[in-house]
Amino acid sequence: MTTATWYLLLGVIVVTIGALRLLTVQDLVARLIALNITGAGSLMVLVSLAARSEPIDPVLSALVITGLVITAAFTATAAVLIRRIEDTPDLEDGEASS
Amino acid sequence: MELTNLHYVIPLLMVLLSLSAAIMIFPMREGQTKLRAIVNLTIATVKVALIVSLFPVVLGEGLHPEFSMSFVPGIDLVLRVDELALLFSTLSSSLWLLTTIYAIGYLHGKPHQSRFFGFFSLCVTASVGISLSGNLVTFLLFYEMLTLVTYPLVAHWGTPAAVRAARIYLRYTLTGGLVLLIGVVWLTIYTGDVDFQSGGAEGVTELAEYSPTIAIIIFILLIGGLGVKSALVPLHGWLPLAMVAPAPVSALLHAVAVVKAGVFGIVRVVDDVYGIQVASELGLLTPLLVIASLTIIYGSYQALRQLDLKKRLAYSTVSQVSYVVLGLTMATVAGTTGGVVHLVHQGIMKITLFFCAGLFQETTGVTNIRDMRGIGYRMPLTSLAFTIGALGMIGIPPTAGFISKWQLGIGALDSDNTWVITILLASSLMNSMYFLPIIYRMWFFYPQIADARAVAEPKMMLWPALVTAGLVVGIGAGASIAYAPLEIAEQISEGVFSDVDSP
Amino acid sequence: MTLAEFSTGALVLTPLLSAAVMALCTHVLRRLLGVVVAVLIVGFTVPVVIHLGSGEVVEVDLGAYGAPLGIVLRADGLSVLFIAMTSLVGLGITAFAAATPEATGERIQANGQSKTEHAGFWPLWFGCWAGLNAVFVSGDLFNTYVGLELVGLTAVGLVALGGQKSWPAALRYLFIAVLGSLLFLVAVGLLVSVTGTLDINQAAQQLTDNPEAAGVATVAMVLLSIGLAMKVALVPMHQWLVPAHSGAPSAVSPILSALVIKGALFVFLRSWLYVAAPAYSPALTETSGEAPLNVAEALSIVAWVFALLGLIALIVGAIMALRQTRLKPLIAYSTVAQAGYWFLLLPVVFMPTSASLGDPGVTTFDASEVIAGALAGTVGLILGHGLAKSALFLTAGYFKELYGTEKIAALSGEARSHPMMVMTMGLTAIGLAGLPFSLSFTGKWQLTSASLAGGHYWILPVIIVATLLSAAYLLRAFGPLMMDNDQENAAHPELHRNSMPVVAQVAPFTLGVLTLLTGFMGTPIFDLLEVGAPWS
Amino acid sequence: MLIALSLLLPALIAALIPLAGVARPAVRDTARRVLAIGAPAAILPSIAAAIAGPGTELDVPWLLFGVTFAVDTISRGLLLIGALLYGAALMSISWAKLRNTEKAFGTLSAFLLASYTGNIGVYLAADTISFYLSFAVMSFSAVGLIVHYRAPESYRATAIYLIMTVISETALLAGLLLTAHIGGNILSDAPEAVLASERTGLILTLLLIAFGVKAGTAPLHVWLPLAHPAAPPAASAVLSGAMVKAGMVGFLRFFPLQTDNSAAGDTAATLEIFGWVLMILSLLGAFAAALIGVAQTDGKVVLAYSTISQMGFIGALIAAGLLDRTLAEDTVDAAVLYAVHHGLAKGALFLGVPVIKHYGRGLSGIVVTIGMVGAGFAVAGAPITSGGIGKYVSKDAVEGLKIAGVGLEYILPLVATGSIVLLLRFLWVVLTEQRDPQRSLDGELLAWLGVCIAGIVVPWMIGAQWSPLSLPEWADPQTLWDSTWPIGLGLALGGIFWWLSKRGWLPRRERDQPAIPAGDLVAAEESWARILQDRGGAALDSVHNYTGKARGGAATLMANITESTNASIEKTEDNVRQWPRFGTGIMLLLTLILVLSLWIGGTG
Repeated sequence: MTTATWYLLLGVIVVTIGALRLLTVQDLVARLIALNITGAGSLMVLVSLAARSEPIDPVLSALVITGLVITAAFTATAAVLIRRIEDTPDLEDGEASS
Repeated sequence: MELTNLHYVIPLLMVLLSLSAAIMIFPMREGQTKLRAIVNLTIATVKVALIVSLFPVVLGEGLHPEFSMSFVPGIDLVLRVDELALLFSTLSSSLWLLTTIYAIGYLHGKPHQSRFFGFFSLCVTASVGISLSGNLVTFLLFYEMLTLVTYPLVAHWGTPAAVRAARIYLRYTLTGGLVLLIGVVWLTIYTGDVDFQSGGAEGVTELAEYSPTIAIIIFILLIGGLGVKSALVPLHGWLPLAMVAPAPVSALLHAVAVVKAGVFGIVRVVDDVYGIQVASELGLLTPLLVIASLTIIYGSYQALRQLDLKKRLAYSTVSQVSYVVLGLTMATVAGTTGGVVHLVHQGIMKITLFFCAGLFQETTGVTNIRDMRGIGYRMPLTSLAFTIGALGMIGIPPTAGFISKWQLGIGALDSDNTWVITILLASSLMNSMYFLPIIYRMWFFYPQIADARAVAEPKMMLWPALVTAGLVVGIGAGASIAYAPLEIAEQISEGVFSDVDSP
Repeated sequence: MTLAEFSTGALVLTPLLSAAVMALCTHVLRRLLGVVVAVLIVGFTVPVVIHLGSGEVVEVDLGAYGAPLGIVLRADGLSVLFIAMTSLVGLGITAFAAATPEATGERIQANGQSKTEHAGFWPLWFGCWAGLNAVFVSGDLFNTYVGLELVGLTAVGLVALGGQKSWPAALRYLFIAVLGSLLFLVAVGLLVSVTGTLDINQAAQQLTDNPEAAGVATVAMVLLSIGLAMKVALVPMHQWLVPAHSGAPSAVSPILSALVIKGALFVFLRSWLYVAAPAYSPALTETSGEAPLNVAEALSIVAWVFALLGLIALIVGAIMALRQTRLKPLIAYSTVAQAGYWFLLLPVVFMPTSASLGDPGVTTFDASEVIAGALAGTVGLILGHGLAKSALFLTAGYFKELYGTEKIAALSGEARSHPMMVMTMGLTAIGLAGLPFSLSFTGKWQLTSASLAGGHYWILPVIIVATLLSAAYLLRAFGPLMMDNDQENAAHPELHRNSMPVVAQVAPFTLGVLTLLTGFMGTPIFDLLEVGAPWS
Repeated sequence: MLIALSLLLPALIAALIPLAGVARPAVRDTARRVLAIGAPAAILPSIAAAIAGPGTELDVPWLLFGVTFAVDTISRGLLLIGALLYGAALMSISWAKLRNTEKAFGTLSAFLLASYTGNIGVYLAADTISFYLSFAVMSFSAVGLIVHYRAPESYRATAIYLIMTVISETALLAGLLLTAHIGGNILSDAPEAVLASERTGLILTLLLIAFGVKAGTAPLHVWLPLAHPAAPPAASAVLSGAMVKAGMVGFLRFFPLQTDNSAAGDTAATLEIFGWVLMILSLLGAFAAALIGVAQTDGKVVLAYSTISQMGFIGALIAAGLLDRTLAEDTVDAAVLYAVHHGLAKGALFLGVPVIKHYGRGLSGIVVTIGMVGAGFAVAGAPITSGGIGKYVSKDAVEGLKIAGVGLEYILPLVATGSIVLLLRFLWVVLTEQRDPQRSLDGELLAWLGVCIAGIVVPWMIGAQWSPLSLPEWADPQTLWDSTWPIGLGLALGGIFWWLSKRGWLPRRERDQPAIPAGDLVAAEESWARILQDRGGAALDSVHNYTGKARGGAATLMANITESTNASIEKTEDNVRQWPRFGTGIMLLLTLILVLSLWIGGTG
């Protein structure tokens, strides 16, 4: 068990927990946070995968950086949407209405 | 005579011409009646001329002009004019010309004419495509196309009954079409293009040897699929309902388009895909013969029970169309001839009857048989045409119906299934039972209603009926003239049996 | 740089740049620019298609770093078909949107009045288009990921254009899309860690040469498949689709249904057929004899699971569609159903074995032809769906813009007043149900025959049931339009606006006609797919 | 050429009469009048053809399956009398005053002409197809003759006639198919083919039904006594004089009477049985018809029964030929000759019915009475008359055949006895009827006179010139006695009846109510048919009800199942639309797939 493998395992656990929370929670903000956690976990998986090889895989590192950018983008979008939804009273979790 | 380039193009041209009519007609405004009529009639006439121009080439020289293009890798779309295609496409294009004239008269002053004639032309396109198809895939495509383009025609009046009938029609025919599709796909895997060839397509014989079970299943799928349109009992349920369609549509449905397409397909499958020999070796013909017989009797019986003229005619179609299948499945030269020639004869006779039914309904509002007393005094020419058509259906010489019945009878006797002749006789007896009283009532009773004066029979509708009635007698009486349907049918059936020892 | 190579790059960059420019333009200019760029993109598609037609893949090495580090754009047969479809559909949608700006979305103004035209539409749409093209031409998994994200984010934005009611749907879509992307990202990471490359072709080669990678590759395939299936809305991951697609503005729904899900689907197919299949499908590895059997089995299990989900999708989607009373949800459920078709090929690809294949005298197929046929069939279905679905959504949108409603009952008798639109609906119904002469029919034909040749007889009832069900729900939408109510008694909907521009009719109609015309393209599509395919 | 003209000319006129309807009313009426008056001329080509004799042929290879018509020994005489009878009938109606019921001027002429075309076609046909064609044309045209007056009894008669005709046509088609199938397409080969067939019995039975209906063979005769009184007298004349002979021609053409090969084994037995059946039916018809006929109160019904009786006589001749095929050659000729005579004499009687009515007084009355009595005696076969010749040659032909120990030649003359009784009854009925005011000389009278004269001349001519049979020497007392005693017996019986009824010892009946209804069996058959229809209809209705209900039930069941399935799917959909449930589902799926693939991948 190298450190990288430990980190890999940890990443997998974080992803799992995040995804579980993401998929089961009703509150929108909580869901967004769960999504972020999942994202962080998966990036962690990637980093640890990159760290397993010597030298560190530049390709995977590039992936992680891109992933970070994208995470920021979707977090912003989601935050805007959540804000709007919660500003509109009758839309408060209008999830069930199709 | 050699095939020129023109000959190769003619099959494609036949299809494209009808399609172009549709494309031209759809955008027309309702008021452009004349223009629509001109486009319709010109193209219909040109088509008849084109197909007639092929008579000497195909029948005289035995050449088969064909056009082909790739559909998916390994599978081509083929349009080919062989004898059977020639026979059927001549029938469809000439009856179409007449029906178009009739429809112009029929729809005069009614709404949605552009839509009607547009789909009408698409229907022709599909029908021509069906008749000229050179292989099973091409046939299937046009066959399905026919299903779809007929839907708006059946639903044309837009009444709840019409829309319902159209929906049921689609339900039946789409299911049938899918079953057919499956059969075709499956067969194609084994043999590539299933090219129509007299006496059986290449590869099918090998398949029948390799796995008779698969060959039988595929045959059942094919016939089961085609049986829906050809209204084999118990797949006929849609046909009597579809008579809510406008009269020209009913005429077409019963005479050359939908029902005929199904039967034509059965002819193709039995004659040109499996070949009569292979089919009979697989033991497939006798069950089909039994089904056809049942259909004949059941259709006649139901026809007897109907009091609505169009319904009676519809059930009569169920019965009559199965004569074709009956003829094929007897596996004799005379029987096949009878079946194939009945394909044409039934079309002409039935279209006459439906033309007349439409005339009666349009001019006097009569739809029930009980109200037809003395209608011969009021609409003598229509009644005359109807009488000729009905006598043809019964099979009284010198009408075309007699020729079919005689051939089928001889075919039945030639085959091992002599009991079939009782079916034929029972059917013609029942035919008499449901047609003779109409004729009798028509001519030999005085009209019941007070205002029994003669009514004006609309000329555009009357003439087509008279022409087809004339054809019923003409084709029957002149059955032995060169290029008459009987001769062509004989040529076809000899081709089918050419490499088989006639039983 | 040849014209084809230039065009390949331009296919991505043009919409991207124009999206940026559009964000700065005025309304009228945006529309004008949109149409111009759409035409340009179609123009760029042509040389690429022509180049592919000659049998060679277009490869553009941006910055000349070379794989695995550089950005490689590679357009093979699969790419170019999706590009072509996107270009055609995109042009149609652009034309519709330019002609009816109201269809682009709803925005609440400062005074509380809602204004039915949204500035966001144009940049988002072209950004989305750029993302799609990027996914299609990307030669490596990294760009694919970026493209997918671009598509996903813009699509969320597009859904949100629908106004208040569509925000929850947009948000839900966002969660699903991002989760799917993350799963995909992790899968890519796994693949890279065992193959050391992002390049798709190289990765496939690495997996073939390197049997030890199989275990990780399997996990990667599972993650990736689930992630992408979420974006494609395969049952049971379809819950986001219906509200998103039916709630979106009239011009957006066709984008989502016809194009956006195709991006994820493309990646799905790319991964299974171009990465996994060459390495693990017994049919393709048989000759080299190095097939890691257990991996093949594991993957075939996954394949079966997805095919089964596809089957369920076909039925559930169709039944739900049957029970809708409004056009747009019906069409959205139809997408759910149709998505089922696209997964049926997996077992065929991974297990094309049957007795008949061993008998060359009787059958006309061999294993690689089965795979090629199944893919060609599926692609035919996908492209046919794209054309037909966009036309159908545009038609529904047309009615919605005109009457303010798309309730089926309210549209009864439309065959009289809008024959062209009803005709379009008829054409698309043919296309969606997969009846001749539509492209979907050709696809269905090839899929069925390939499956049968591969010994997969279960496809027969599936095809029959699916086709009948789709015909049933389409007819349910279509039938009432044929009703001919009396002029006086007609419960005719009140006009929402006085008239619609002609283009708004012509655009969907053209797409509808294309649905049929492309039905004759079976052979060219098959031939194009062979270009750059690992089995050819 | 002559044959073509014989067939086409009447057909053409028959077609032109209705077609004139498309013209303007004035033109139409004139055209119809001219055509109807000119119609009798249509028979001339046939007479020429008959005189030209055997060798006159018409071959039309393009018609139907190719048809041939020819004049031969059988058809020659019949053609002649057919032509004469139809000519007379056409003449008598076309000059008749238009009555109210005959508004459709020319209709009757047209139907007569059409029927004529078919009728001589049947005589002349030389192959099965042309035979069937002609037979059908004749049979169906005759409907127009019978229904002519549109009175309730004519509708009833027509209905019965139509039913019988359809049965006949169907049986004929079956019989002809069977015959043609084994090579009997040309009529001269047909008897051989029938004999060679494996189904001789079936073919013969079918043909017996087919022709028996036309020829009035018991028990298929039922339409005759209904049709004759219903139809106009001119039509009855041709029905009885010419059309029933078409049935006889059918017998002669198809039954294996003159074949080169004799039957052997089973076929011979079949043939013998069939011969006896025909013999018994014929004799039954011959005698029973006389008995029933006497009980009738309408002159034309009496005549109809007389026709049945006479056709029974001919049937017996044919049966004799079948039973003893050495006699066949002579019986055929005798049958033809007898038919020739009977046709004319019966025609004269029928045509005479209105003549008596219209001219039965004064000077013309005497002529008419003489003519009618003469024709009556001719039918009965009194010496010197044409009937005498017919009876004589027939008796001659069957000599040697015994039925139950009695020679057929002794039985047949008794038919004459029956005939004379019938004819006495007829004369009594018509002569006592009310007579209309006298009319001037017109077509009706001329036509009748023509037929009377022809009745005297033509059988002689045919017998002497065209028939190979030897004619009777009336000077020979034996011959004279042979043909006189049956007549005398009949007269005596008639006298006894008259005397009995005069004394009131016979039950008196109302004029319109014959003891046995006209059409005898048909009344019973009609009531059976009605019962069958009612019962059967009820049974069928219940079957349809049941199947309809079953179908409806199945449909409802299916609909319910579909609905509940769909509803439950929809419910599930609504359920999993909640985010947590949706998410859980996806998680489960992901886990499932991962575990499954890893497990299999790991263990495999």
